[in-house]
Amino acid sequence: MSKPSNNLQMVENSEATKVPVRIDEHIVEIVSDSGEGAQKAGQTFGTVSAKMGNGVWTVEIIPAEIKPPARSPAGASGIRIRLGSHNMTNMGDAADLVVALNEQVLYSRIATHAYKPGTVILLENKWITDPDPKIREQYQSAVAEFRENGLIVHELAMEDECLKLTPRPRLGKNMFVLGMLSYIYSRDAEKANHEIDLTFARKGEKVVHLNQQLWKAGYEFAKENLDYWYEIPPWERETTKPLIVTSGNQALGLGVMASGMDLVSMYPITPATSASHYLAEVFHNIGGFVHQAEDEIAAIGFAIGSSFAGKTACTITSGPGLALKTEFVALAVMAEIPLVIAVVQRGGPSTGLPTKVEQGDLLASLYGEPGDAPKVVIAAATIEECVHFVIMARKLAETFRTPVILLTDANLATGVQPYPRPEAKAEWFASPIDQSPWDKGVDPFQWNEETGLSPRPIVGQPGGEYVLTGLAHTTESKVAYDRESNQRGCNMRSRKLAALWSTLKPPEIHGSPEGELLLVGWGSTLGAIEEAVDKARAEGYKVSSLHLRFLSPLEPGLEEIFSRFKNIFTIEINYSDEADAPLITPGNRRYSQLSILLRAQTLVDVDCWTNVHGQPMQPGLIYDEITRRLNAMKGES
Amino acid sequence: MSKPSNNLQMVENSEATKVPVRIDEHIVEIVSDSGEGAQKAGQTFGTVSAKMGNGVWTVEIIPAEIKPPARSPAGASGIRIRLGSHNMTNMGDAADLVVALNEQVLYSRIATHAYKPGTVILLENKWITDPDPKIREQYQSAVAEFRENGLIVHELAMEDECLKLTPRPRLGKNMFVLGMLSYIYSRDAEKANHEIDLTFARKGEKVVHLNQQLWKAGYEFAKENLDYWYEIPPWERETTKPLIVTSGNQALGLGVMASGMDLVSMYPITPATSASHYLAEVFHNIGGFVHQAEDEIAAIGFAIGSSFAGKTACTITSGPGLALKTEFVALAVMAEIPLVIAVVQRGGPSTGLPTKVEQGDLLASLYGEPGDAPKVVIAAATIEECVHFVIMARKLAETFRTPVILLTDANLATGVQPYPRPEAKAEWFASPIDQSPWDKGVDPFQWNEETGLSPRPIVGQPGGEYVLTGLAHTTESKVAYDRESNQRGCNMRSRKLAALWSTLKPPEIHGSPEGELLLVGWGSTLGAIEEAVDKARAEGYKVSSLHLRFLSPLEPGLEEIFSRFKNIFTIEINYSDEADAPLITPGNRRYSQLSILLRAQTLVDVDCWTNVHGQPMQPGLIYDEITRRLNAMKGES
Amino acid sequence: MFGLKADWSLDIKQRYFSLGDYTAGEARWCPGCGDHGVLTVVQRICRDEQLLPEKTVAVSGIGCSSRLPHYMGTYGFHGLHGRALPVACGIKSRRPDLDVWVATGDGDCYSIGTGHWIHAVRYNMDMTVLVFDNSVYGLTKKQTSPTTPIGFQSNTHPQGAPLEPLNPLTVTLGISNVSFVAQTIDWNPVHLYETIKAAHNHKGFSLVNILQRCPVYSDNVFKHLQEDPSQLLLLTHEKGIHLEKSLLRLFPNQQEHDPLNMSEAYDIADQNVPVGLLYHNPDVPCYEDISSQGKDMGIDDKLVALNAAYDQFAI
Amino acid sequence: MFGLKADWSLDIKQRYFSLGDYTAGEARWCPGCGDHGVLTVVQRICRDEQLLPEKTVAVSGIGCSSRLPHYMGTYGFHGLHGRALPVACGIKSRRPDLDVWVATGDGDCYSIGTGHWIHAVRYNMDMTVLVFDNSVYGLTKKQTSPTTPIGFQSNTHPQGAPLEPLNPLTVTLGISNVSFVAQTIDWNPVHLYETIKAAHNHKGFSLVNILQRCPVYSDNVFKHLQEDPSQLLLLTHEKGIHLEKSLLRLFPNQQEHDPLNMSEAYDIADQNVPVGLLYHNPDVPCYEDISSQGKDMGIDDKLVALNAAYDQFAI
Ligand SMILES: Cc1ncc(C[n+]2csc(CCOP(=O)(O)OP(=O)(O)O)c2C)c(N)n1
Ligand SMILES: Cc1ncc(C[n+]2csc(CCOP(=O)(O)OP(=O)(O)O)c2C)c(N)n1
Ligand code: SF4
Ligand code: SF4
Ligand SMILES: [Mg+2]
Ligand SMILES: [Mg+2]
Repeated sequence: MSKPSNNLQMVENSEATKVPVRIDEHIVEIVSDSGEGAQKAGQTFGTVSAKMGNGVWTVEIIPAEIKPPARSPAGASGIRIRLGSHNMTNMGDAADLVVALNEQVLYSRIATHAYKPGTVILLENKWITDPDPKIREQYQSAVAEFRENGLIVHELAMEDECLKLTPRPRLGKNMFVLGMLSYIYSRDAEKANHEIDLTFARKGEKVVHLNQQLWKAGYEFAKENLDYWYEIPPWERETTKPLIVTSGNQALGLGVMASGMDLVSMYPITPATSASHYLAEVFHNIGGFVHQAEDEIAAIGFAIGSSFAGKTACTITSGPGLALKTEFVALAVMAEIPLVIAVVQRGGPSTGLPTKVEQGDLLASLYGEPGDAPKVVIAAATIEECVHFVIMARKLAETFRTPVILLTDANLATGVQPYPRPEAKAEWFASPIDQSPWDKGVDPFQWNEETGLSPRPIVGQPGGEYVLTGLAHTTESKVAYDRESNQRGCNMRSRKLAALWSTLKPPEIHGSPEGELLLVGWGSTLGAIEEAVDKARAEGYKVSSLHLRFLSPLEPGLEEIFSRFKNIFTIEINYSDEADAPLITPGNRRYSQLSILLRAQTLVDVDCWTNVHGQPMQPGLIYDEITRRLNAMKGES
Repeated sequence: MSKPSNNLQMVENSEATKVPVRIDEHIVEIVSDSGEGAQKAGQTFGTVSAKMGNGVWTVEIIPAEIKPPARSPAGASGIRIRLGSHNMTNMGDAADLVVALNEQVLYSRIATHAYKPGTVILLENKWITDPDPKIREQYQSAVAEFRENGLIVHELAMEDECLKLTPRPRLGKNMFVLGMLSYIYSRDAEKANHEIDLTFARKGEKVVHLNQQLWKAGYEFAKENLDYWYEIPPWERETTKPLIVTSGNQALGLGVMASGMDLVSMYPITPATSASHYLAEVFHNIGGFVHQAEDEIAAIGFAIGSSFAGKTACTITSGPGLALKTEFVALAVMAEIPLVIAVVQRGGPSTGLPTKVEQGDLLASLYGEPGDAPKVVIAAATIEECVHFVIMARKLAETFRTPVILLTDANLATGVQPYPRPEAKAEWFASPIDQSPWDKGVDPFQWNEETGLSPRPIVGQPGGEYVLTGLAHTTESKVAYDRESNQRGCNMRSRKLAALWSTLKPPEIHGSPEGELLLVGWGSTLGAIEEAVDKARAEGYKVSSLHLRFLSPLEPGLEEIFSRFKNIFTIEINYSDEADAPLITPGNRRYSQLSILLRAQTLVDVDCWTNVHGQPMQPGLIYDEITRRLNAMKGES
Repeated sequence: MFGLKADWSLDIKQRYFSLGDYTAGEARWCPGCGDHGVLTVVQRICRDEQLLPEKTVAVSGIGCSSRLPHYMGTYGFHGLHGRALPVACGIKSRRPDLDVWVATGDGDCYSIGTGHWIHAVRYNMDMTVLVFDNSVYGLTKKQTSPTTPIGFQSNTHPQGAPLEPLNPLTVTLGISNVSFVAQTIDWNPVHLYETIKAAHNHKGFSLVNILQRCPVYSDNVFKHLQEDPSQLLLLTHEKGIHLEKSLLRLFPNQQEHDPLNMSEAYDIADQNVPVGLLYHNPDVPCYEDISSQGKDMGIDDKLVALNAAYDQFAI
Repeated sequence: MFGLKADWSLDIKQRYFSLGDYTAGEARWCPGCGDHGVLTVVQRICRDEQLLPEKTVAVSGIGCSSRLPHYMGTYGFHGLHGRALPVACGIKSRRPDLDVWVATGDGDCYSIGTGHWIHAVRYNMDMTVLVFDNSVYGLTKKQTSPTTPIGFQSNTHPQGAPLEPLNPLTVTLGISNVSFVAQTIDWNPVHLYETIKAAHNHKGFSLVNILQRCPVYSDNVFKHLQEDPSQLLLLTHEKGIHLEKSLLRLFPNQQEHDPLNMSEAYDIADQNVPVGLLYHNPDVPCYEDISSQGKDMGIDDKLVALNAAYDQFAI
């Protein structure tokens, strides 16, 4: 077996002393047809790594089609695990090492730039002897092509090895792969076998045993046949808090529970639905209820009804569902109904890219409703924030008597990461509903003229009887068509945002507070942006970044911060015209969503750098753009 | 009867010579409970005036409630007619002369600032002898209050006069009022009687005769009892084209027909519905069809289906309906389906002010859909443009293979005005659908890389078979999840706007091309803005204005134009935070809708001056704001 | 006020509510509009049943009829066109203690609200749903509604409505979990009262289609029924709507119909204009019995559950 | 290809279409998915009827089943979840010359699309509507649909679906203007073919509810029906679905049912799992006969009409 000639640290030099090569991080993938258990193996690998103290980010590779044929590029199914000696905040750039159960699935990974010259591919080799000559031919030409492109391909007889232990290797091969990876990355055998135990316990002793044997076989096989042996020391965390490992959608579900929400009302839609699936399993344990409505309109209507009746409610959806909720969101604004609307963004417009990531719903969240509909819009930037932002959103919704749109996206939704176990605090729960008599002297919309805030009567409070309406209305909630009432209501609803704004702190700058270049981001790109900025800064580039959590109202101090940088651009996963594309001029260029907000508010020439690839932002690409821009600026001056 | 002591030209001096006072224009109102025929009288007055060559603008005064009690402020029903010796482009400021059939309805007019000190009120006086002492008391205290506020009230026994001719004066009084006004404004008796004839012909000779008698009685009554006698010379038009008189919604209907549209698919909603009512009456005459769908979603879906099948289609709606159509609009963008969406704007958000005007749907039109959904958005500024912009919209929709949102509003919809009769041109009609064989070598989305344009196969064309989809797709319309396809599709759809943009001319400036102050408007405020600018310019103020018809893409040359003015602000009927309101700072101020677009695109500090009074913009208020700002600027320098 | 509870124990109510307690403002419907009569009946039932105003919620969509909540002295929700039912269901979901009334129109419920209507019947949550069926869009001034008779000249169909009207009764009867379907007429306050009262007494989703006169826009639609009661089929049965003698005299056309007989109910609804209780099954489960589970869980239990949820992900 | 027209004249078709002409790409449904069989039958009918591919449009919403248009060689419209029917109706409205097929799912049609389903039946436009009823949301991976059996464990109801399933047949039968309602099963290609063919032959809105196997997410739902055909009620009648002898042998449980008998249709649908034609009335007017009026008006006539419209407002 040929030695790898890649640009990674290699094991050669260490062999003499028989210690593994110490590396800071690696990106590993397991790719196969769906149904081969790659995801299970990867999740277990991730969990073991997290338990060993590594920073970990895992993300599933999901086939694009309902049922793609076996051995097809469209069928690539699997998982990426990024692990290292520091916090992992994103899926990173190209993979370092890949285990592939057939060669065809690799094509779609290559098409999404998941690999680079030097990426090590551990490839199942049984296809070389396949009875079907077409398959044999496919296999050979693919391997040749991969090698030509600089991938380090090791053809391995994994299936043969598994057959020694089980007649149905398709079902057990994933644990064999786990064993291989466990050797390569020096994973703790006990921890790994404990996880296998947990996974298969339900299926009985025998199954557990077989899988542990397969694990061992993989481990030994790698040890004997591969020259890759690494050690990834644990991340030296500041905190010794216990950790939990969840996806962003599970985190959303935990946030719903930790906020003491009563009800989640939803209609299934990718990629939001898995949050509801999780809640459907556990929400009743904490007294909550998941309502699956007949459509998205009914889903939000149901939540609004519940909230009107004093029970805290949330609806979870994605783009097309948000579109359908538009009319009800406007009602919630107009009638000041507290409501959390979690939007897990996917690629748009229309049905778009249902399983892929985009940050394309920002402007629709702010401006989707006809008329003026001021509301709070916040975006979680990490999986951990998916927990805490629900709690914040519920609290904001009630304090400001308003709908709150909480944006996450498919990248956060499907990413999995260890993070400090959130607390369980009674004060985070919604307070029990007030049923005491209402002071009849207080109107149902007795706005504080300064802040727009008003106390809210809850159905059941004697004396508080009022009729909520989506028409323009007086403080008494009486329909009113006169100019003063309408102007006043609009003022008050808008004023609430100013009141919230005045409680916000200016955002913290990552890097120095001044410099050549400032990157501005929001949402799930945080980790990738900061990683890129750190790398560039380490090389002496004068770049900083800023990440917004509040989009409506925008966080304060931006103009002042912007004045300290020569050049500013947003990084977003959404559409913008490239400045140098055909026909595009400054007069007609369509900017990205956040940059439109920032330009209009600050009048600073905030540029944007975006794409709609449906992929999480990669730190390497951002780094390239930073250096490109800074070098160009140097050239100019 | 006391002589008026107002600031209008008075008739006193002319009495000696027995000629009417020549005036340039007047604003007249007839106000009553609903069902008293005020609108009919006013419309006839307007038609006669238009036929006499005056510029005319009429607008109905509609009660706020379904069925308000008689003699109640909320019940004010009637009409305003502004007429003069020049083009009338808006409803103007305070009325000059009002005929009121009871005093209570005047309160709501006063509340909307429709009158000023000096406004002449010709008031039915029968209430002074009403059997109900409460009514007598109401009447007397109201008259006293009106006089205190400077209104010139003439208490007239109109009902008594009518009773001389008919036992049911409630039904005939409106023609009596028309007679009065015909005397006061020297209207052509023959023309007036001809209109009465037309109106009542269906009801038979006798009814016509009675109403003509009532007209005559009113005429004589005014002559004998009033000292108001005016002459308003005809407007010296440049053109001698024949005129038609329509509301903006009827104009919309005419535009649909003149554009050769096949289908209008709608769901009733105020204030859009009357356009459909008009079409429902006549559309079949030209081979068209109005479909009333089960809801707004189905309405646009039906139109989209029809358009997909090659038949040109339009949907007409208002705010809440637009909200419901959001998801389908995105599909039309994504799948490049030509479609005209006419939005007659009303007060929002939510149910808001259903019968009142607002320009609050601009941002929702541009940004309502999750994901990037570039589309054409245009706004008609005059009633005449309501005809022509439908024709343009249909053409744009097909040429650019895109939905086009055409914005009008309740002000245009209900305003009535004479304007040159549009032509009837075969080339304005949609061309008949192509059913010839499709060149199989041409993909269904064979985008021109430069312009984003592509030819469209129509169902029925052999060889063109393709499957339209709202998912990301290739040029072949095949579902595609890869980064390149999605990026390319987004590029191409956005590029079409740049292609359209490059065909547009910079907007014309009203006033000089440079100066102290530039007002920027869009939609129905055109007439009021230009009237105010003209007035201020006549007084030496260095103010100009600019009116945008294209909102997406924005018209070219704006930055350059803006650079020629010291101060720029938009005038819009929508919400913005006032700069000096509590808690409002430059960092959190919420700007008006057009100013957000202009600021983001040009980075020029475009301010805004807006309200959400639900009322058409009044030229006098704009004039006040112009002078206030210019005087303040003077003070500053 | 004193009242005897079912178990004969004495219930001392602290407050007695009069009609005025269920009234707010002056109803702004046209003179002669059937909505006035329905409002009065609803208020009377509230009074007769001594419903707590603060525990009573009137929910509606948009339309003339949907203005009803504004005239009630209770809590109210005047929401979006077509969306009364999801809101009402949401209110009930975690607050089964509330008495929920829904006022909706033939456009609101049977046109734009169709999907919610069908599914709300299926949820069978305990609420009293009054459909003010005036066969026309009132508020927006005379457009065709799903129940507009074919040929009727409306503003959207000046040449006459093109379709046979939808029969909301047969459709409702076809929905699984349907538990209470009745039809009544606004112009007979006695039958109106008894029907709405029966609907209110039923635990579950009670749909009452009320033939409601709109003298302004659909005056002629029910005239023949008003003038000739024999064109209506009065349903009689001991399990049906309570019928005074006067009613029996008024409606010559009668049929004894067991409201548990679904098949017969369907046929009656298909072939007649029935007045009375078409179907009633008191035993259909109510969704709020599921959706409200856990609503009173204590904070300590919740903290335990939350920690258990975290534990599931602990490493 | 040669064909004899009804009037015995010889029709010389310029093209003969084979199955391949109705096929595009490879169907990407799971192995064993019932959708494959339905697609094949639709393609066979297209071939047997020699439909012009360019005049045929397959319209769908979103769901596994809604992918069908992508596998057809005809025109297609793969639109929005729940909205196939308004689009299909819009297509037909001014193009009655087109042959419109609709593929929709139990979620697409009976949940989010409910309102359009009810009203499309009422419009009765000539189209063949196939509801792929697999009792589950397939594409989004196993959520409860309106037809999911009570107690079925889905991802949104891991403790079991809480409601009795909706019966789309009884609901559809209750809608005025209903003209064709049938039910069939994907696992009997003969009955499937005959039923869809009958639906296609009917001029009007033909709703075919297809019990469709989703081996991945609702495998157990139809197993008992597959294994024990006696649990299905085969409808027989000369006016019903054409039945081969083999079918009669396969389904021991049979009922002779005249598809014009609405009352019986309702009872059958209410109490059984019928397979066959429940209701068929060929005489219901079709909305496109109204909506397409004037579609061929000449330009000169149009100009005259437009000028007349202007004249109305001339002064
Ligand atoms: C989304 C939306 N579409 C349309 C409207 C306009 N609209 C208000 S009420 C109404 C119909 C009312 O008819 P119905 O429900 O029968 O009530 P009625 O007025 O007859 O009592 C319509 C179309 C609206 N408010 N919102
Ligand atoms: C507005 C909207 N809501 C939700 C979805 C997500 N979605 C896609 S298909 C589907 C349900 C599919 O179920 P069904 O109609 O039964 O079709 P099947 O996949 O079972 O054939 C859902 C909820 C969507 N695409 N759009
Ligand atoms: S328009 Fe008709 S339904 Fe509306 S209030 Fe008047 S009478 Fe009643
Ligand atoms: S998930 Fe079910 S319905 Fe969808 S393709 Fe697979 S088997 Fe068919
Ligand atoms: Mg109605
Ligand atoms: Mg399904």
